[in-house]
Amino acid sequence: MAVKSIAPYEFEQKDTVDKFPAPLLYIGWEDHKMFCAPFCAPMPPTMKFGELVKGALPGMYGAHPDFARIDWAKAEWFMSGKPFTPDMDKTLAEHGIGHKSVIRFRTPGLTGLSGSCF
Amino acid sequence: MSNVFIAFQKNEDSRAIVNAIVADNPTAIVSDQPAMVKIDVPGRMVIRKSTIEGEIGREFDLQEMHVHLITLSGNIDETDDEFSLTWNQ
Amino acid sequence: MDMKVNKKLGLKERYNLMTRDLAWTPTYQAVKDVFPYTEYEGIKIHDWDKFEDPFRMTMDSYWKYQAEKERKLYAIIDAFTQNNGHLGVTDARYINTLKLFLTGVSPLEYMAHRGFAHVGRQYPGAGPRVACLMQSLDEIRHAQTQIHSLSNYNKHYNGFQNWRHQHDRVWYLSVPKSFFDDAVSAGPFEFIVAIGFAFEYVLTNLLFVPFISGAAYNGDMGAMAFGFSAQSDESRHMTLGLEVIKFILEQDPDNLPIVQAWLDKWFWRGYRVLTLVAMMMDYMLPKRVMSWKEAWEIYAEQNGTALFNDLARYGIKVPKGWEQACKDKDHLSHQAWNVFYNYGAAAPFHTWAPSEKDMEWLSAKYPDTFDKYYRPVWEHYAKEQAEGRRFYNGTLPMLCQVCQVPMFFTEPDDPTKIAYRESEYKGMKYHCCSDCCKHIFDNEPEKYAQSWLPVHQIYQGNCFPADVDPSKPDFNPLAEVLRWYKITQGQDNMDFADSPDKKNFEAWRAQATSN
Amino acid sequence: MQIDLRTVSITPLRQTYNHIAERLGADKPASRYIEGTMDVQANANFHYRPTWDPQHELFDPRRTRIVMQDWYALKDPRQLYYGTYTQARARMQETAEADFEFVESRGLAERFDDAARRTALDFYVPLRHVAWGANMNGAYQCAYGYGTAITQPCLYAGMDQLGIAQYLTRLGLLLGNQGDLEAGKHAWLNAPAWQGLRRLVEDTWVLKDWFELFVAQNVVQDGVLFGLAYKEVDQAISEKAGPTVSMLTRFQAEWFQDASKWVDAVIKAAASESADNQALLSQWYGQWRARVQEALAPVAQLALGEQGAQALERAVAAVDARMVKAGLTLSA
Repeated sequence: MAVKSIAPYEFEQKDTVDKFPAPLLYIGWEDHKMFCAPFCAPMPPTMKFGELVKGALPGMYGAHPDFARIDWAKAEWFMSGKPFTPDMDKTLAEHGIGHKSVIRFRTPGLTGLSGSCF
Repeated sequence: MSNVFIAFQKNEDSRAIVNAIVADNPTAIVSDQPAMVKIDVPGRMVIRKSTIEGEIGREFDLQEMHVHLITLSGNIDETDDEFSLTWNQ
Repeated sequence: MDMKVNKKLGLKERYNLMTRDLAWTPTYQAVKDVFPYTEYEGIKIHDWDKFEDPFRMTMDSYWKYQAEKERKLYAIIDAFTQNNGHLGVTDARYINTLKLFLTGVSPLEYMAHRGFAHVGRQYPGAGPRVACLMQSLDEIRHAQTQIHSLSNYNKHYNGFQNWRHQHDRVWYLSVPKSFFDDAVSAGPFEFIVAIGFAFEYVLTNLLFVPFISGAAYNGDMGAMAFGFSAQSDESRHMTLGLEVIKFILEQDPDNLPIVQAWLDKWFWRGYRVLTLVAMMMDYMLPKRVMSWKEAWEIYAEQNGTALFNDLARYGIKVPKGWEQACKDKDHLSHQAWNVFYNYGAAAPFHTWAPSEKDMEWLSAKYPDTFDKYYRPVWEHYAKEQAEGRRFYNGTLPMLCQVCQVPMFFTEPDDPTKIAYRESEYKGMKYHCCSDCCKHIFDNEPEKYAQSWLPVHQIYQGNCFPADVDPSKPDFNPLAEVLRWYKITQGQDNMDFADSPDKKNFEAWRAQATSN
Repeated sequence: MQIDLRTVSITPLRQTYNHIAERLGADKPASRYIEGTMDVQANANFHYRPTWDPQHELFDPRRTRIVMQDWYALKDPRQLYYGTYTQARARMQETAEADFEFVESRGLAERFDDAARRTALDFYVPLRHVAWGANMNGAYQCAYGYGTAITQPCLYAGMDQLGIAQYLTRLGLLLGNQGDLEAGKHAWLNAPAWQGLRRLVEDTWVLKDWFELFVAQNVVQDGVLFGLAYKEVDQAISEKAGPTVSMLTRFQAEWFQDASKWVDAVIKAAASESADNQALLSQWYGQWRARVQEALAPVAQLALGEQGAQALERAVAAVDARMVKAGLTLSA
């Protein structure tokens, strides 16, 4: 189906990558809804995955008591819902992470405040 | 059978309207809520001009109800003498 | 001449002469040039005269009754203002619901006014035209009575003063704004199914009745007056919505699938907007009339079921998202309030964690879910706050491309798992919060690819004041966004506990009880 | 505990909404008209283009060739917002109701002079369709215009026209019967005298530029027609047969006074904005003035016979004078 309109109805997409300082990355921590929704942030494609984990995530998620307890070696990662194993030394681009990609991570054994997934 | 309902702001006129509805609809269920009163009737509700006039002691145009109405539910039919709400099922 | 034959025209006959008999089919101009917007949606109308007028009100009665309502309403507003009625509300937390109302809802009333003027010009049928124009007139009434009623609150509390500016810019206000923009930018038939039926008939009871009843319960006669007075017009609007949908369905069997698709879409779009109402009812009212769940059961489940049973004779089915919405009723308000608690620094109203007493009520109203899923986070926040670490989320959230709500909604059968849905359009990924929003996106990607998503706009650099230089080392993007929102840090936002509103309210109330 | 809230004396934090204070140049209390009108329309960050007009935004100043720095300069001198609007009209309708009631209860309609009755029915009854056309146009201006200051009174005027159509219908039913409404509609659709006017009304229905439509409808057509119908024709009938028709059309006569105040203010503000606006408005005025005059000539004659032409001249001259005063230039 398509929009029904009286005249041609084609506009530029509002959020093409060229309009941002860097491609947008969405990122969510499973079972930790204290952070009410996944985050959205521009991340350079040249950023190493390890830099994302060590550099960016603490600022985003550090307020949660579980965060300090994460064993990153056990973390499970998903891209668009499918499991993948990141290489901390490779860049986001090398992982195929591009504009508006969504990644999630699960930290087994950590299920939020009193196990409530918050 | 599903209920039709109507709700009014609580005031002197609507007191009379509610009394009239209860008189004309024996199965009416009246529920009082803060500042409003809601009346549910299974299937069909009828509001009669003549009954309201009896309650209120003066001529009453059914369109005056608009001043006090809060909400309603059901298919409407309106004549000079009667206003009804119905579900067809 | 026999004058007596005229005397007893019935209501319907008289009304016909006063409305549709005034119209004629143009011959000097082509009908399609006079009414150019009626065909492109694919709706087939064969006989506009088959439309049943809902309420047969002529302009003279309209002026008479509406003026009476206005006189009463403004008398109450004046009295409320003169008596410092705002100090009589239960607690200053309550006033935050009014801020949400003025910034989120009143601008929609105005959009409804313009939208109904548009369709009230465009329908070739005289009956619906007149009814739509009357509704257009009512809707500007609602916008204005709300602006006027809340004007006195604006004089004494923060968060009302920039409602116009904020409605078009602030992140969560894009939820109601995009909802109405979506409806008005659709064709005239979709508009009336969206607003007249799906929103007015199926959903507005949930907005107005419990909320306004709640206002009364919390001692706010001003809001009660405008709310109930608006609602008295609403019954006319709801009836118009119902009559229009029956009319469209009766005109041609080909209309059914189109209308059903719109119902699926607009039930869901409206339901998503009501997220704000859910949290208002359960978390923002100091005294509550009923829970969101109870209101949902009365006004959506019972009444909606009656309505859809009635429409079943046309082949109409309960909207697609209905079942999920019913499942969500135990979770929606808790999850939503957490969003605002998270981002309380970026909203022009105050947020707070529920008190122990509030939680007792929530636990009693939501016995299956509150203690299990939601109490821990509120207790955690309270503890953090007591230790001087009130939690504020500093990173911007991912938004749904369609409803524009931060992606907090969980899977229908698992309240612990956030739902993610992904689509691709013209080589770009698009994300939605639910099957229904994804479905809406996939049907009309050209439309939703245009969405002005607040978070993306911030990252594009479109949400800073003109005097800002982002290349300067001391550039603080979030502070600049707040400036652009015209939110005064520490005054309009942040936790209620530390707000000037709370302090002022207490001081003013103290003045009333001692010298 | 009884709290007497009236005893509390509070210094307000602010006097009005910020966008209003900016317009007033100071934080001071604002009228309900101002708070309920200024900047009420959204003007930024529309999410989707309308499917019915993809070339424009939902609200878009480019739907007219008139250009304003600030569309809220087009204020309504009557300061009508919904509350004052409905209360003003309620007062007028109360008078009208009393007049209709008086005419009916005293049997004035039955005793009315038959020739005058015929003229009144033949002339006023088809005008209910003209008012219907004006109602369509009021809705158009409100829907596609820019800024609440102008779109709001456009809808009010459109709804007033619906009310006027309904009063004319009642006039027809009171002086005549349902058959006279049918005959009036038949004349409207077929009689040569009405076709110029009907063509004019239908032509205004396809105008795209809402401000040009304002000139065509509210300035010229209303201006000339109401002058003709509720001054000239009314006076002529009164002279012959007494004030019965004047009573039944009092609403229209009062409304015309009221609406003209607003229309003149709008034209004055738009024309004084720029030479381009002034030229365009003058040009539109000239064009529509010619069309309206031509369309109304046979109608004026129908009501007034030989006197019709002069009466029409006077009605046109009155609008000319208003427009000159509002700053327009009349074409030769």
